[in-house]
Amino acid sequence: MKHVLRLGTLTAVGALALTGCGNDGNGNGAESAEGLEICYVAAAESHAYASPANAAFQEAAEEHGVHVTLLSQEFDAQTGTDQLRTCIGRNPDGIVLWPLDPQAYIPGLVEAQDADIPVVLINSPMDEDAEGLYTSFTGPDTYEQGVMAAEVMHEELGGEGQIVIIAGQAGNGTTIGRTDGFNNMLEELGSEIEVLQTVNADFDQQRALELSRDLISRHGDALDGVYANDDTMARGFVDAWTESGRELDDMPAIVGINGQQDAFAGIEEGYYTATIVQSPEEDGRLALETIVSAATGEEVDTRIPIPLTVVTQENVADEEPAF
Amino acid sequence: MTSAATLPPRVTEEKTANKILGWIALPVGILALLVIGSLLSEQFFTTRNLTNVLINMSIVGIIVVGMTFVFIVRGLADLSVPAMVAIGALLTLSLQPSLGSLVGALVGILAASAAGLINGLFIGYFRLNPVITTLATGTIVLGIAQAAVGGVIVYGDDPALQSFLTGRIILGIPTIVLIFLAVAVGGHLLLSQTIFGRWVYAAGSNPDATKASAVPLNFTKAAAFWMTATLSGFSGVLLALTLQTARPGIGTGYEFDAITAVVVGGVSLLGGFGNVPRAIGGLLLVTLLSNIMVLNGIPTASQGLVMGALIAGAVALDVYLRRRGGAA
Amino acid sequence: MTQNADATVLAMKGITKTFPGVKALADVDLEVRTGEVHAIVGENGAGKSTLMKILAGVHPPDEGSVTIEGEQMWFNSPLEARRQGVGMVYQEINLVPDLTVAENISLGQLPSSAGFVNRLELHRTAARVLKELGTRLDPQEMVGRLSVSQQQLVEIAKVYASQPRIVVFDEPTSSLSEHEAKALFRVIERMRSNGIAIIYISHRLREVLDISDRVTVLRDGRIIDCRSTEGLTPPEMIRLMVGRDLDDVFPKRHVAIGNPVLEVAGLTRLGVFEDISLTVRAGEIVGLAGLVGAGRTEVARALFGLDRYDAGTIRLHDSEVRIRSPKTAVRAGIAYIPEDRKRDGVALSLSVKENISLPVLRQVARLGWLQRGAERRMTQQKAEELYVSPPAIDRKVATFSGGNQQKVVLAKWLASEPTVLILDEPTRGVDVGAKADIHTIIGELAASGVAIIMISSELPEILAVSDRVYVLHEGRLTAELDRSAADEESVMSAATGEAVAA
Amino acid sequence: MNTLKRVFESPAVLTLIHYRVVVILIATLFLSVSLVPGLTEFRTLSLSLDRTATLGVVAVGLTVVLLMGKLDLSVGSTLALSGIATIGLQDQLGPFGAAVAGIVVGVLAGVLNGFLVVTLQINSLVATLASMIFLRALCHFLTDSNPISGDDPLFGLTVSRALGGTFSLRTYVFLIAILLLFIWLTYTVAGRRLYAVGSNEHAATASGIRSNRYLFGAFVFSGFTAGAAGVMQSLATNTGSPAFGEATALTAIAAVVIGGTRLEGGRGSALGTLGGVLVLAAITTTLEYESVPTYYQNIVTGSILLLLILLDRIASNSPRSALSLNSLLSFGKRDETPTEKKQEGKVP
Repeated sequence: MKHVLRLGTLTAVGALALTGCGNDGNGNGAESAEGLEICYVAAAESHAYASPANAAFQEAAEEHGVHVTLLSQEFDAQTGTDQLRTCIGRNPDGIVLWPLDPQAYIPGLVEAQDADIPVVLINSPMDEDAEGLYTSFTGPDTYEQGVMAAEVMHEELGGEGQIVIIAGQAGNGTTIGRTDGFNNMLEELGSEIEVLQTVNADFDQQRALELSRDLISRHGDALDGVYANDDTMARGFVDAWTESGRELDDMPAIVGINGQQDAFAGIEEGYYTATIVQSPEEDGRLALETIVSAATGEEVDTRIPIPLTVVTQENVADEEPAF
Repeated sequence: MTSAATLPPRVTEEKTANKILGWIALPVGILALLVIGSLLSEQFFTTRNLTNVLINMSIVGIIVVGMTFVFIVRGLADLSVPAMVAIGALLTLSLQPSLGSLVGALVGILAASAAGLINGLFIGYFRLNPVITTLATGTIVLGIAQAAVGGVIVYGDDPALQSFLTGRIILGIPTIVLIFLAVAVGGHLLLSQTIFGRWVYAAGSNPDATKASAVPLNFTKAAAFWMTATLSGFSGVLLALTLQTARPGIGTGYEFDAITAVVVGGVSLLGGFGNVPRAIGGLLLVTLLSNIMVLNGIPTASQGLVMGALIAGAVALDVYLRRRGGAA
Repeated sequence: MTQNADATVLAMKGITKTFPGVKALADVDLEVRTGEVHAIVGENGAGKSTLMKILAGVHPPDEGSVTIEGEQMWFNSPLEARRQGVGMVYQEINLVPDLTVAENISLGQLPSSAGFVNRLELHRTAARVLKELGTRLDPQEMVGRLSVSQQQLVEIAKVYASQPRIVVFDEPTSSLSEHEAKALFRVIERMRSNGIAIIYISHRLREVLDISDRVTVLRDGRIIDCRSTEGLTPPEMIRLMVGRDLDDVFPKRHVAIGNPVLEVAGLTRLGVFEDISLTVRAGEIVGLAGLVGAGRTEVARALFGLDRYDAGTIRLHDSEVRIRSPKTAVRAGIAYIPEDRKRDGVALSLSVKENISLPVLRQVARLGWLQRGAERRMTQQKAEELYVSPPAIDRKVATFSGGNQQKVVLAKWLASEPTVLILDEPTRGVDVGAKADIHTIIGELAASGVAIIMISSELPEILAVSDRVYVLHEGRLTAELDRSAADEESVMSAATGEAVAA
Repeated sequence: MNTLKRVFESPAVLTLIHYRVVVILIATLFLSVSLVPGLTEFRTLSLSLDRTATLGVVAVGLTVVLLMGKLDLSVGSTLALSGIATIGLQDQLGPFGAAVAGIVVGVLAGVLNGFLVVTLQINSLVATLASMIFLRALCHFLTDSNPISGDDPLFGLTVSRALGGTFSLRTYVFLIAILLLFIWLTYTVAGRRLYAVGSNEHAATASGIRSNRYLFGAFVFSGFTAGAAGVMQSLATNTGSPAFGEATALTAIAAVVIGGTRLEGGRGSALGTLGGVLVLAAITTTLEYESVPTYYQNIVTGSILLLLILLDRIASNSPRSALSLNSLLSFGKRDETPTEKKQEGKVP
């Protein structure tokens, strides 16, 4: 059984160029990159994942001698669409965009194209409509993460059982990607797993804790598995489970995303089934390097994924937590 | 400057029926929810689930106690709650490695408390509009908190304290619920049994008469805001200790949750009326409702349809009764 | 205006109005002619305000008719009354501070075309009105920026702009200085010469004599006399206004008077009152008389620390105290029953108990903790002592009548066991029964050795209750009269500035 | 304390305080221009304005509500809801019909608020909190929490693209809205009456103005502008998202208050709101260009807000308090918190 999926390729972006490791810009981009102006529309500044990704981005930029203007959307796509235009207005050599919505940035991307500014999407994908409007999409794909989570869950439960989904903020791009990917993959696998209920806990541990108490009351021991859009919320469920007087050993299968430290600890102890690691540092660095390549006129692939690793008990000792 | 036309209509008798309605609406609502909940879901009327309701209430409940004082003193509302929760939580965990959990917690509460003094000074003594003042101080305080921790998640490392807080120490009731109940009882006693509590009512009911009665009006108002900030900070500390993680957005929405509870409890935004049990009753009603909706699989994001209608309905009933000279 | 000078503009006939428990007006007739200034005088409670409120459409009369230029009028609202030519200028200013003078003047009917304010017309109207009134206000100025007297002129201009046939001035000068009042008279003169009938209500008799053509005297809701002002003297007018024996209504107890408790010397608040010196002894009731706006309330507020004072000393029991706030006043043993009960007196949404104990919570508390039983006993006792009826201390004050609310205010302050008690209009708006109760209480307090200052606009009340009377006129003491020397005429002449204390 | 008092009573300081909004605006603009190279370039300026256009249009409506001494917290939810209507109804109504429908949704939201505040006499803070929660939930309910998108992503570009090298359409909408608001408030009868009601409802009613209608109208207008902003936002992004506008209400209130509108009603102006929006725009642009983290922006914005309301308070107590209701209320008597005085005139 293949628990470790080194993902370079997968379904949703099949139409695009599928392979490549995206590091080609590293060597020869460095000289001509000196002095480039890059505008980076980040998801947020105060966030467990975004902060280290941003930091890595900035660090890589310094190494290349690239100047970065960082705008933070604070998880508000509405702000982000405006910030994208601001970026275009500054006429930089390249733009890196962290989309929080699959659609909303398209008109901005059109303008960027008109202005001949290369755009690299970091971390989250956009709709098919946006294809051709950006130069490249680097980073993990939230949809892919959902897909991988579904595969792990499917295997862990032997293809049948009852689960709940603890999703992030309703309407948020990451939530949508990770949830849809999961649900669609279950269907594709012909899985008998039944999703009893989906709740939105806004990526908030306390919210997840409160909702999990109610979920445990409602479904209790009928639960075979829990899929949380991130490890923080999965942690909320774990706390609610022990709080209810139940044993860690009886814990339903838990699959989270992000590869947080405490998820790793849980996997080591055996009550946490799996998490999907994506490295924020790698995410940020890769996006910067890709945009540098694109801005210096090199050819870049339209899809440059960063590796996603499913961490289970088998490989937990070999992997590093993302944060 | 008072002229006849601006005076409220003189109320000469209390209508018993309305008065009774005003008092029983909340308990009846809670009772009705208990019945409905039991009918809709088997798991609802279990000790376990009802205990969960209590646990879920606890964190916001501590803030609700403070917000009740703000409402009764006619201070409108405190919108700086999320910021106070955040600094309480962030400081606790970021100081934990160097100073230990308890000292960290103390510093967290003190910091929120200090920020609350600023609220109190501006609103009580300078008489600035509370809504815009707390909006501004909240923005500033949260900004400083974010800048201080560089804007990331802070992890804690004190599972012992965590399990102590969430563990069921006495009669199967978790410590955190006991803490909340202690705060609620303390707040109730402060409001109903002490001189200060009486000042709060008087200041909200008629500030001029209160001032003319040699009551320190400015202090009373300032103290209500200081209390709310301190309790919010305390709530943030508990939140951080039970979750063992904290991030700047940790308190988002708590201000509106607290306002909702207080309003549904029938505490008047116009001041001078209400009490802590009522506000807690409002919180219980809201929490039960949310619990029932989750147990019955109603999508989380759509629950606001019911909540919004509940708030409007509760206040409309309150205003109606008040105009009839009932429960006021 | 086409009427000849003597035409009757307003005729009120057989007006009767009863409020619960009080017959405010009984069969009152009033006739006002074009181009005259018709004064209405009378004591407080004589029925002037009620009569004017009927004219202004605030209250409907029980009986009687109002005709304007021969046309029968039915007013259901102030707005309607104004549309039909009755303009009112009240003592209180009710303007929009954030709009300009011109806008305030035309607020009810802003000149417009297609929804746009016709600014030219707006300013033309304002300029014309202000000019006709002989004032020099800038129409573009924000009203909030004007002084009180200027605002009052705007208020008058606003009334004038609506082209009224009759304008009622209700105590227009009470908050104005002498100089400002003169300006006001010029305005009134202008209005009269433009053919408007003026009704003028004032306590300042000298003013009334100066400005009016005829004067109607009201007493106890009845017309006593209506005569030409010419040849009338203030003493005569005072006799007409008072003229009754009230000793039965206000029985006076005889109490042994002790040592001085409160000695005030040279108390001054700039621009409000000046050089006030008075002494109150234990068991003594001192009346503070004067017209509305003479500074009585202001002196009382300063003594209680609600307003600051700029100069002067206050001695209590032979030691000097500096009163900075109500708190220090209460600590020094001073209590003040405020004039505006609804604003400064009671908290309506709290219970009787909570109101009574408010200033003295420390007495019924231990370490900040209220002793419920003690509080209940104390307030119940006070409520009963003061005949609060019903003595249900848990009921909200809002559910009590005005008289009983006033008793609650009294109880509240007696609870602090003051040595000096200042009562500001303690019986205003109170029915007869409660009034008698309150007087009994005041008497009992004096008997127990409390030094009492009482402010009242009702002369007979002051005279009946007080052992000594100080009279204020425009912020200065004009007389100190012993009980034997004080009668209505002597007090009234001092209060109107007719006589200066010997 | 006395020296402080003397400082605040010196004519120069008083003048500065008096023109505080203008002073702050000039100061921020000056700082922006000196810190950010190329800010004065027309393109930058145009984009900067374009970014604030949506917020600005919302602020236009809020100005009127605040002028009446009320609050409207629901504008963000209204914005999202009308955006969803605009995108979601495009198939049925065509793009223009859908845009109109979006605005109608905004107006209906305003009617809901008017009903709650005027008819049911619920305090505006609580009433609009309720409708904020309700309308937001409605957005999620209608869309199943997924953003919806229109057929033609490029259709909406006209809204945000610079017209003939000048400003974008929505910038023009915002500027025209400010202009219309200015004309409305300053030159029309309705506008003057609006001030009258907001400043002294009693006096206004006594002058024959139907205050409740104006109050109701203010909420409807605020719903209308929030709806219009939602339409523009959704067209510009080709998306109707239930997550749009979450931060809009409080930011817009801050902008309006920075523009000198008093939360207690009666004072405020269209140009002030323009100023407030520009201050926020200048701060955002400057700090973003310098890559200053958002939380520092928050500290700066919050401090300016606090400073302005503090100055407003000082101005109300100073002799030069031309615009202050407070000074009027306190003549001869006590000073009183305006909040206590005015928050809810209706309910005893």
